[in-house]
Amino acid sequence: MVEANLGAQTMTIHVKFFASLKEQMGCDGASVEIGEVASAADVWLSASGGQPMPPNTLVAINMEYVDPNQAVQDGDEVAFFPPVTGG
Amino acid sequence: MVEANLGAQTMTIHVKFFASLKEQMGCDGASVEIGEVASAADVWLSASGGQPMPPNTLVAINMEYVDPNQAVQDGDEVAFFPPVTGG
Amino acid sequence: MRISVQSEPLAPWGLLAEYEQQLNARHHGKHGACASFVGTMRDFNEGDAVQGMFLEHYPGMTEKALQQLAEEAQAEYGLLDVLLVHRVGELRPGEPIVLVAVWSAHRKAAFEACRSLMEDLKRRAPFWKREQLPDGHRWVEKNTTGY
Amino acid sequence: MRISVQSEPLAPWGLLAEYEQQLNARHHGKHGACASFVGTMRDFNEGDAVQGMFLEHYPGMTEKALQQLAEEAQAEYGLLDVLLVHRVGELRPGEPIVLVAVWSAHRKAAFEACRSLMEDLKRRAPFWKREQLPDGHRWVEKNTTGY
Repeated sequence: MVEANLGAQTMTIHVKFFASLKEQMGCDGASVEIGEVASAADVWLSASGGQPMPPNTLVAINMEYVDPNQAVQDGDEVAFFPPVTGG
Repeated sequence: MVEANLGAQTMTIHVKFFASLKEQMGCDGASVEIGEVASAADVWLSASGGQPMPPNTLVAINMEYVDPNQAVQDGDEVAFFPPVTGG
Repeated sequence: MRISVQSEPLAPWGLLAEYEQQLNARHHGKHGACASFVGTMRDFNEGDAVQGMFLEHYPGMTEKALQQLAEEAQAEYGLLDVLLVHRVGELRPGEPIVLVAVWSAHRKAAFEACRSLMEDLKRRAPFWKREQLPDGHRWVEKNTTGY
Repeated sequence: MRISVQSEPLAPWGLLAEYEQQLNARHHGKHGACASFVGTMRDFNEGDAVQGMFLEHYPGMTEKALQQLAEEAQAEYGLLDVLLVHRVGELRPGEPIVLVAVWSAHRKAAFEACRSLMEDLKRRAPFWKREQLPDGHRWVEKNTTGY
């Protein structure tokens, strides 16, 4: 995008927390504004107020598992949750 | 038993055939009289009129699998059948 | 544990629903896992169309052999319960032949015991299949391998 | 193939009976094997008495993940059909949590696919268990190993 070098644009990211992480964060999600070059890990820092991401946290962007270093796009839904325990 | 060395006693053995072996023998079983020291293989020879036992034939005495060389006792039920194909 | 051989059509899910009610009365909350297997008559085998099947067994020995196999599996895998039902007589394609179900605390034992019991049944239980083909019948000579 | 997540009680045998009727209409006589697994809530875990459980999921992603897992298993094992139903919400001990059933021509594929699909579900599907203990609740942190 043309705006990529301007650095003044922000993206809106929809954050979700689940299970023990939701309890720990005290909310099930939030919308955060973040600079236009950001990873899922940056979203975590922004949404958590700078807390370190707990070990083994799983990350999904738009309902697909991703590495925390994966870049996010404007409007993405980014979810953070502990290891799954279904079945 | 005392009679064991006399050699004149015979045993009655109840023979059963199943599946393709029943078709091949033309009957589903018979009672045969046999000398008092005899194996399941001897019972086969007696009941089949001297035919060789087909390869892979399974043998049971009183409804338990046995080796064809296993000795039979008076009154035993001895069954011969092809490999099983249930399930 | 329930072992049976029947000539009537086998309705696996109804049998399971009914059996599990008794089982819940005995050890409710103790079993975390149930693995089951249903073998059904296909309309093809070894490349040929099969129209029907006759399943012969050895009354008395068959039930005894199934009971032994189920008890061995129960001991080896620490199962809470076993249900094993096998059909005999005349069958049509699409009809269930066998149901094996096992219950255990954890899933590893259930999966392994169910498969192992099914393989043991195929190897040791006295049943014989005669297939009706378009041009006559044939005895199935051996089972396909399960592993 | 049918995948679903439900908060109502899960009646596995009724679901199987119903699903298999449709399936017979589609490929009657083609499936020789059905392997299934039912996971049920136990009243104990890691040495503690468990009184109840809450199963949280991620609406949207959970269904999508289950669908992917089922499609992968279907392709890998050449399955004819897959039924996968998972419970969510509040559960009591003795209630079924999950049903996995697969149909194939031969038993090897059915046994392997059912177990593999269940393990994949445990490893990748977004569900989280919170157990109610006599003195409070705790989130289950990891599943037991299945192999």
